[in-house]
Amino acid sequence: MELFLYTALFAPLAGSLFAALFGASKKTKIAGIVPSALLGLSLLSSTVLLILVFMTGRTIHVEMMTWMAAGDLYIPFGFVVDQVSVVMMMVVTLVSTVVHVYAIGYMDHDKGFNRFFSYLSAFVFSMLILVMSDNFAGLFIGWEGVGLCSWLLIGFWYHKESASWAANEAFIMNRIADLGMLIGIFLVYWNTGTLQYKEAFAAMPSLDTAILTWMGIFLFIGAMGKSAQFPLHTWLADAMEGPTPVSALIHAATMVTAGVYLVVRANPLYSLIPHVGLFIASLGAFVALFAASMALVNRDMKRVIAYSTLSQLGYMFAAAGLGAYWVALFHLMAHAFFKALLFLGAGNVMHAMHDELDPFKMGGLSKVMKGTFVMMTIASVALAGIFPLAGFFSKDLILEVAFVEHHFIIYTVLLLTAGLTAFYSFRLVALIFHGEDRYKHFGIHPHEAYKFMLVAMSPLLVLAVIAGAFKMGYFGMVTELLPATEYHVHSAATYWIMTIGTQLFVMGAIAYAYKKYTSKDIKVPDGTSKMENSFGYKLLINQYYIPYFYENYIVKAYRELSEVFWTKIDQKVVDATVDGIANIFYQTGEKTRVMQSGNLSTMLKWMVAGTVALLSLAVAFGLAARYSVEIKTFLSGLGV
Amino acid sequence: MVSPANISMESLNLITLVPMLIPIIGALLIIIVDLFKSEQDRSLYVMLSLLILGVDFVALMDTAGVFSKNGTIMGVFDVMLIDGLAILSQFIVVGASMLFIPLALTHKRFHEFTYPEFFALFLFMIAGFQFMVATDNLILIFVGLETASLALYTLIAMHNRDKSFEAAVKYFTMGALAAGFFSFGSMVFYALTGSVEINQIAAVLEANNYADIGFVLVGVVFLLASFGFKLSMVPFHTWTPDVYEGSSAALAGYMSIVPKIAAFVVAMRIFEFLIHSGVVWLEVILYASVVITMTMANVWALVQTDVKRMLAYSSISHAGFVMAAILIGTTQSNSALFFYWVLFSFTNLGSFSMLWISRQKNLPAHQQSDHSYNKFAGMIKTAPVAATIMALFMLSLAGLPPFALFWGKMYMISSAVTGGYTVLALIMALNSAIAGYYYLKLIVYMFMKEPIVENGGHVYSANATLSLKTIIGIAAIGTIFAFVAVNQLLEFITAFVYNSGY
Amino acid sequence: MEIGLHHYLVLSTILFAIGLVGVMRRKNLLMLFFATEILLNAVNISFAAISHYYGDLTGQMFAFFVIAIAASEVAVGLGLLIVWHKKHNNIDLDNMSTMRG
Amino acid sequence: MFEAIAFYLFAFLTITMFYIAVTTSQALYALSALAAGMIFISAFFFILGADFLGAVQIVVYSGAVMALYAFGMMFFDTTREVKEKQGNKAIIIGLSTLAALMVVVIVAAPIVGNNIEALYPSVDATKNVQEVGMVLFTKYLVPFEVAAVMLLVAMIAGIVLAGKKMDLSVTLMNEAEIMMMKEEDKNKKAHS
Amino acid sequence: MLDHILSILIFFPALAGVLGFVVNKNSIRSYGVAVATIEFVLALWLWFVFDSNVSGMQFMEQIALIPTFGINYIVGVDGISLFIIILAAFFTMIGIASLGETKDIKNMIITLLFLQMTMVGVFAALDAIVFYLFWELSLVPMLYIIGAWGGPLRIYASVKFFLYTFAGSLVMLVGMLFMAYFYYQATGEWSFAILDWYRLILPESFQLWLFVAFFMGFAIKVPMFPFHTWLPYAHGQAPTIGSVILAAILLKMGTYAFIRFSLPLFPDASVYFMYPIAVLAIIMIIYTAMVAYAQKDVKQVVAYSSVSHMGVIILGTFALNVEGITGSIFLMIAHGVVSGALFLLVGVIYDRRHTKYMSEFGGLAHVMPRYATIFGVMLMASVGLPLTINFVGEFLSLLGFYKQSHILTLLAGTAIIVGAIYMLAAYKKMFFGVVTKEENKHLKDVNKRELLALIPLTIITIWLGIYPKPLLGPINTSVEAVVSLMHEKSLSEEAKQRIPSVAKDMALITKPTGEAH
Repeated sequence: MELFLYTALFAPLAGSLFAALFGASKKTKIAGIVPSALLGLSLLSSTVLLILVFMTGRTIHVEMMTWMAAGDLYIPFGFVVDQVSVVMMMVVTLVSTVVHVYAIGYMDHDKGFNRFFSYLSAFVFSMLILVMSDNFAGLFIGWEGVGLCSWLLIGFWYHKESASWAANEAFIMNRIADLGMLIGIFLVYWNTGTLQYKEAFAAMPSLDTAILTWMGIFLFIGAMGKSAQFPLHTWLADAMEGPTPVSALIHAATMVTAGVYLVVRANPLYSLIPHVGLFIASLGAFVALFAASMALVNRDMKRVIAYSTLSQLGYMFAAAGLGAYWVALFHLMAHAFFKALLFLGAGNVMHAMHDELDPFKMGGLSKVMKGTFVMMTIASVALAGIFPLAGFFSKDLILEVAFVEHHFIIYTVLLLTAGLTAFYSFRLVALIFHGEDRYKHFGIHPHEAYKFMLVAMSPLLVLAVIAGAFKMGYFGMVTELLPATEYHVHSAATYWIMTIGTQLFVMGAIAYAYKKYTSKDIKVPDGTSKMENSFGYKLLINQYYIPYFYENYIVKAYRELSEVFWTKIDQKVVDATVDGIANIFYQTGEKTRVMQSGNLSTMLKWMVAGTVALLSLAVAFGLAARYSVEIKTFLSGLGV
Repeated sequence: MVSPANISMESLNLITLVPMLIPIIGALLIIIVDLFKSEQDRSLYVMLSLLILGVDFVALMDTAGVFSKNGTIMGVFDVMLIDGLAILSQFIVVGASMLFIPLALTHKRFHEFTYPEFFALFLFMIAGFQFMVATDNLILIFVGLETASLALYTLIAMHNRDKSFEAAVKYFTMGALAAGFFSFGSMVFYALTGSVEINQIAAVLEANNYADIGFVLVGVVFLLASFGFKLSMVPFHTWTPDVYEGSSAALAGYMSIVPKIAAFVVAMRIFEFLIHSGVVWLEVILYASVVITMTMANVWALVQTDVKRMLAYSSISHAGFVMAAILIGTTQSNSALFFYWVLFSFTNLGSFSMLWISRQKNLPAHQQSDHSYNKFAGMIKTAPVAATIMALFMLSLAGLPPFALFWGKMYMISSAVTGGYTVLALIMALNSAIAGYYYLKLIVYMFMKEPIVENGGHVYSANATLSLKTIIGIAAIGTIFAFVAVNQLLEFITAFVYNSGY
Repeated sequence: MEIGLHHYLVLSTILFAIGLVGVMRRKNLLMLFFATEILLNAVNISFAAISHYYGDLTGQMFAFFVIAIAASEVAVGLGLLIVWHKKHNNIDLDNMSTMRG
Repeated sequence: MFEAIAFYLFAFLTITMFYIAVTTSQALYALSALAAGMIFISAFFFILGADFLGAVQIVVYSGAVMALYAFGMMFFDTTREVKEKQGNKAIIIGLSTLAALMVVVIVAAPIVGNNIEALYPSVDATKNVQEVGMVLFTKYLVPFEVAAVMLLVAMIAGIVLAGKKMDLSVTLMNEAEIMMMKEEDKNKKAHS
Repeated sequence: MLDHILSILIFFPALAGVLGFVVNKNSIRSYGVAVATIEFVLALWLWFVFDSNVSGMQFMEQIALIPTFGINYIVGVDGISLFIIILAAFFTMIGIASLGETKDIKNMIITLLFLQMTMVGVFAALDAIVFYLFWELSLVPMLYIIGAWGGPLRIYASVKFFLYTFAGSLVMLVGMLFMAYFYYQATGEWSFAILDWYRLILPESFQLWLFVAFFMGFAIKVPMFPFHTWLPYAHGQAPTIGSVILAAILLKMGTYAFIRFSLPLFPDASVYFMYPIAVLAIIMIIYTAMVAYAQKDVKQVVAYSSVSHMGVIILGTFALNVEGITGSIFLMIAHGVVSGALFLLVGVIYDRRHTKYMSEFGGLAHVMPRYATIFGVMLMASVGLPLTINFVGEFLSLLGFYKQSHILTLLAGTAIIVGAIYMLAAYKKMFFGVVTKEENKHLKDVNKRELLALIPLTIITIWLGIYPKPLLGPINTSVEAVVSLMHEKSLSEEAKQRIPSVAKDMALITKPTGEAH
C-alpha cells in the first residue's frame, strides 16, 4: 500500500518537474498533458487508498526518512493516510486533475503554458504533503509550499503590476499567519516534546489548559491566514488576479481549506479547549456574513465567487469550532466540488468575454454558452444549499449543529448568510446568463469553451449534485478518527420546520435575485444611481474600507518607517556616531597640530610649560602631603 | 686625609668596560686610518664599523655569559653596573647600529657619508649610549648621554641641507634645556640624599621613609622632563617630528630606536624604585603621560601628509606605549619593554629603510615633501615587491598578527593586565586601533590608488644597493618570522630582567 | 645671619628661573645658548653648596662634569650655528620653521 | 658674617648679570654680563671651599667658553642690536615666575639632610684640589674618560660642522655635479 | 597525512598563493581554480574521514609556538567548525571559478588564496592567539579586495571595515589576555589553549566583564546592531567576490566565535546577557529588515538582509540549548550558501548593467528567465521557505530560543514576515512588470560560467533543505558536548536552569591527540 501512498504523493512532483523541464522553452502541449496524466495517476492511487481505508479501516503510516534531528527534536518525513487525510487527498487530487485538464484548454494561448503546469503540479504536491504529513513540521512544509505556489500562480502574469502586487500581498499575509503557526508548533514541541501528531495529541490532555489555549490560538492564527479569515482576508479577493484555474483549485477548493483541515486535524486539541472553539466558530460565522455581504454588490465576477468562498470557509470554521469536525470536513469536500465548478465556469465566461469580469457587461450568455450556463447554475444551486444538491447536506448540517449546540446567534447569522449566499450567487448567474445581451455594446463575440474543458468539468458537476449521497458512508469512515457526534434536532417537527424554512428562505432569495437582475433595466452602473451612492453600498464595495485601512495605515506606515529607519536612524544616528567618533580623533588632530608650529621658541615654551605644570602638581601634592593633618582638621571643621 | 689608593685590578672588573671601549677604539681607529690616507671610499668605513660593532656584539655576548653565571657585575669603583638591563639594552643598541650602518652604502651619494668622521662619531655615540645604560651613577649617565647626544646632533647636521640643520639646531637646543633639567633634577636628589647613585638614592629615601615627598617630587619632575624629552613624551616631544623629518630617513629610523632604549633603561632605573615605593603621584603622572603620549601622538599622526612625519609620530606613540611598562613595573612588563623594542627595531628600521631606499634628491612637482603619501600612490602596480614589504612593515606596526610587533603588543598588554592596569590595557588596545588608521592610509595609497603620472617604479628603489636591500630583507624576515624566535627571545629577556631584580 | 644651604639653593633656583626666562624669550640662537649656560651654572652653585654642607665631594664632581658638558655643548652648538649662518646669514630661530604640523 | 655679606653681594651680582644676559638686546652686553656672572659664580665656589671647581669655572667658562662665544659673535656679526620678535610675554613671565616660586616654596622648606652621611668626605678644605684629584681618578675615572671622549666628539663635531666641506652639499647635488666637484678637487690638489 | 590534514588545509592555499606569483597572468585563473578545487577536495576528504560520533576535537595538531607564554599552534576540528571550513573551501572555489573579467586578476586570485588560509585558520584554531592571528589576518586580504576592486567609495568602505573590526578585536584581545591570566592564576601556567580554558570555572563577575570584552570583538564582526554600519558600505562597495566571501564566511567568524568562546567559557554570563543580546538580535532582525526594505540598491538589500539573518543566528546561539545552537550553526552554513548565492546573483546583473539600482531594472523575468528562476529559488531560501536550507536553521534557532522566551521569539519570528516583505518587494521591482528600459531588453541570460557557480549552490540549497541530516548529525553531537559543558560549568541556579543538562556522556575536552606523535 505504501506504493500507492508514494505514487499519490510524488506523481504530482514528477509532473511538476517534467513541466519545469520545458520551463524556458516554447509552449508545448506535452507539458500540460503529462502532468495531468500523472495527476490522474495520483487520483487513482488516492482512490485505491480511499477504498482501502473505507473498506478495512486501516490507516497507512510511513516514515520516509529523517528530516531534522537536533537535541531532543526529531522530525521525520512521515506520511499518514487515515480517514481524514484520505478524504482530503481525494478532494485535492480530484479537483486538481479536473483543473489540470481544464487548464490545458484554458491556458492554451498563454506563453507561460509550461511554467503554469509546473507550478500547478507543484502546488498539488505541496498540498498533498500538507494533508498527508504525520507531524506539524511536515504540515508546515506543505503549508509554506502551497503558499509559495500560490505566490507563483497569483503572480503568474507577472507583467501585470496588480498581479505581482496581489501575489506579494498573499504571501506576506500568509506569512503573518505562519508566524502564529510556527509559534504554535514551538508550543507543541516544548510542551509535548514531539511534533508527531499522534504523540503530541496523546500528551495534550495532561497539559495545563492555559498552555493548550495558547497552542490552540496560535495554531488557529496560522489557519486564519491560509483560510483568509478576518482580519487576514483581503488577500483572497486580490488573489483573483491569477488565472482562473488557479482560483478554482487553490483559492476555492484546496489551499484555503487548509486552515479548516488544520483545525480538524488538531481536533484532539480543540476538543480540550471549547472556549477557543467557540471563538473560532464565532469568527467563522462572522466571516460568513461579512464576506457574503461584500459579495452582494461586487462587480467582479471572480471576486464575488472569492467572497463566497470566504463565506463558506466561515461556515466550515463555525462547524469545526463547535466541535463538529466531521461536518466541517464534509462541507469542505462538498464545497470544493461546487466551488471549483463555479470558478471553472467563470473561467469559461471570462474566456468567452475576453477577460471581462464585470457581470454587468455580460447578460444573456446562456444562449451562447449552454454548457457553462448549466454547470454554473447547478453549482450555484449547490452553493445555495438547495435539496438535493451537495450544498444542502453539508450546509444545512452546519446550521443544525449551531442550533443543536444552542448557539443561536451563530445559527441566526449563518441562516441569514445562507439567504445572502443564494442571493449573490443568483445575482451573478442572472447577470451573466440572463437578461439583455449587454456585451454587444462592447463589441465582444463570446463563444463556448472547448468541449474537452466542459467534459473535464463534468466530474465536478456530478459530484456537486450527488456528493450529499456519500454522507453516511463518509460519516462512518471519518468518525473512526473524529468525534462521532451526531447532530439531530430532537424534535422532528422542529427539524422539518427548520429545514423547510431554510429552503424556502433560500429559494426566496434566489427568486428575488432573479427578479432583480434579469430585468431589462439592468445597465452597466456608472456610479450615478442612488444605490451606488448610498453609504451601505459604498461600505460594501470598498470592502468595509479594510484594504484602504491596510494600505494607508499599515503598508504606508511600514514603508515610511523603513525610510526613516534607514535615512534617519541608520545613517544619521548609528553610522554618524561611528564616523563621529573617528572624526573626533581626526579633528582633534587637525585642531591641535598647530601646537607643532615648527618654531623652536614655541617648542621650548612647551617644554618649560610641561615642566611647570608637572611642578605645580608636585607642589600641590607635596603641600597636601605635608599639611595633610591640617587639611583634614580644616575640612572636618567645614563639616565635610 | 688623602692616602694613596690601594686598588687591586681584579676588584676593578675592567671587563665591564670592554663593550664600551671597543667602539671608542674603533672610532679612534677610523680617525687614524683617515689620517694616514684620506679620501677613502665610505665602504671601507662602513665595513670597519660593522666589524667593530660585530666584535662589540661578541664582547657583549661574553658579558652576557658572565652575567648569567655570576649575576650583576659592578666594576671600576662601582661606577659601572652590568646587569641584565644594561646587557639587553646594549644588545639592542649595538644590534640596531649594525643594521643601520650598512644603510650608508646608498646608490646616491649623501653628504654625511663622505666623512670618515661620520663613522667615528657614530661609534662614539654608541659608546656614549653604552655608558649611559651600564651605570647607575647619574654623573656617568649624564656624561654618556651628552656624549651620545652631541655626536647625534652632528650626525643629523651632516646630512647637510637646510632641513637637517634646522633639525639639528632644534634638537640641540631642546637637548641643552633637557640637560639643564637633568642636572637640576640630579641636584635635587643629591641634596636630598647626598648621593648620585640611584641605588643609594633609593636606599636613603627608603630609610627616611620619603619624609620630604614634595622635594622628591621636584626632583622627579625635572628628571621626568629631561627623560620625557629623550623619550619624546608629550609635551616634550615637539622635537621628534621635526628632527625625524630633517634627518635622513635611515638616521631617523635609528633615532627612533637606539637613543630611546638607552633612555628607557635609565628611566626604568630611576622611576621604578619610586613607583614601587608607592609614590602615588608619580604613578598618576606616568599613567597620564603614557595615555596622553600614546593617544595624542596617534591623533597627530592621523593628520600627517608625509610618511616620515607620520612614522615620527607613530614612534612617539610607540614610545608612549612602551613607557607603560615602566609604570606597570613588573618583571613581565619590563621584559615586555625589551621584547617590544627588539621587535620594534626590526620593523621600524625596516620601514624607515624603505623610505631611505626611495629617497630622491629632487622632488617632482606633485610631491610636497620627501616622502609624502602620494609619492607611494599605486606602488603595487609599479613596484609590487617593495609595496608588499612596506605594507608588511605597516601591518606589523599596526600590531597585526603574526608580524613582529603584534607579539610585543600582546605581551605588553598582557603585562598591563597582569599588573592590574585593566583600563590602561584597554586604552593601549584602542590606541592600536587608532594607529591602524594611519598605517592603513599608506597601504591604501600603495594598493588602492592609481599611480601618479611619471611615477615609475624606479622611484621606489632609486637608492637601492645590495646592502640596503639586505638590511630590508633582514628586517622583513625578522618582521614576518618573528614568531619563530619569540619564545627564545622572551625566555632570554625575562631571565635577564628577572635576574637584575626588575 | 648664617648662610645655609637654603640660601644657595634658593639662589640657584632663581638663577635657573632666569635661565628659563632666557630660554623662552630669546630668539637669537647665540643668546639662547647663553641662557642654557646659565641653567647649567645655576645648578652648579647648588652642587657646590650641597657638597660643601654635606662635606661630600660628589657634588663638586658633578659640577665639574657639568662644566665639561657645557663646554662641549658650546663647541657643537657653535658649529651648528656657523653652518646655519653660512647658508642663511642669520641665526634667528624664527627663520627656522620650515617643518611644522 | 663675612660669608653672609659675600653671599648676598655675589648673589646680587650674579642675578643682575644673568638678568642682563637674558634681557639685553645688545649681544655684546649679554656676552659680557654672562662672563661676569660666571666669574661671580666662581666666587661662590671659592666661598664654599671648592677651589678646584672655582679655578675650572674661571678657566673653562670665562676663558674658553667665553672666548668661543666671542669668536662666534664676531663671526655672526651680532655686535649690533639684536631684534627679537616677542610673542606672548605673559606666557614667558608667567611660566618662569611660577617655576621659580614653586621651587622656592619647596626649597625654602627645611630639607631633611641630617641623616646623610658623606660618601666621599672632604676633610680639609685646604687640600681640595688634591682630594678632587683623588676622587676624580678613582671613583670618577670612567666618567672622566668619557668626558674626554665627549670633548673629543665635540671637537670633531666643531671641526666637521665649521669645516669648509660643509659649504657644498653632496646631498643636494646630483651625480654629475658630484663628479665635477671631485674633478675640481683633484685639480686643486694637483695644482698645490 | 591525516594527522596534518588541518595544517595542510590551512597552509596549502597560502603556499599556493606564494607560488602563484610565478604563474603567468593568462593562466592564473586556471591555477586558482585548480588550487581551490584541490583545497575543496581536501576539505571534503576531511568530512569523509571525520568521525560523526565523536563530540570532541578531531585531527588535533599541536606545535609549540611560545610555550613560555602558553601560546601554541593548536588546531582541531569538531562538528561545529567542520562544515564552515568546507563552506569556506567551497566558496573560494566557486568564487574563483565564477570570477568575471577583473583587472589585476593575478593579485585578486593570490589574495583570495591568502584569504582562504585565514578563513580556514580561524575555524580550525584551538588556541586563542592563533585564532586571533587568523582572525586579524583575514582583514587584510578583504581590505585589499574591497579597496582595490571596489566601487567609488571603496577606500572609505574598506578602511571602515578594517578599522571597525580591528578596534573590536583589540578589545577581544585584551579579554583573551585576561582569560590567560586567570588561567595562570588558577593553575600557575600560562595557556591560551581553548580546551584548557574550558576547564576553568570563573566567578560570575569575571565572566561578565570578559564576556563583554569578547562580545565587542565578535559583535562587530557579526555585525550586531548597532555595530553593523560598516557592513552595508563594505558590501555596497566590494566587488562581487568580496561580498560573497564576506557574507558567506567572514561574518560567520563572529557567530562561530560566540559558540566557541563566549558560551562555553562564560556560561553564567551568557545566561546573564541572554536577554539583552536577544533584544539586540531582535532589533537586528526587524530594524535591519525594515532598512533593507527602504533600500534602492539591490546589493544593499542583500547586505542588510545578511544582518537581519545574522540576528536569527545570534538568537539561536543564545537559546543556550542544543536545538537552538545546532540551528544557529546550521543557519550559518545556510546563510553562507544563500547570501553568497544572492551576492553572486547581484553580481551577475551588475556585470551586465553596471548598476545595482532596482529602479533601473524591472521585468527581468522576461529577458532572463533562468536568472529569475535561480534568483527566485534563492529568494525563497532567504525568506526561509521549508525544504530550503535556511528554513532548517531558522526553525531550529527560533525553536530553541522559544524555550527561553516566548515573547521575544514571537518578535524574532517576525523575521519570516519582514524578510518576505523586503525580499519580495525587491524581487518584484527587479523581475516583475514589463521591461521599461531599453538597455534591459537584450540582456543575456546567465552564462555557463555563472551557472557553474549558481547551480551547485541551488542544489545545495534544496538538498540540505530536504536532507540536512549529514550536517545536523555531527553538529548536534558537538553541540551537545558544548551544552553539557556549559551546564556543568555554570554556577548560578538560573544558569543551571536555563542551560539544559544533556544526559549523554560527553567528552569535549580531550587531550590533544597530536601529542603522541
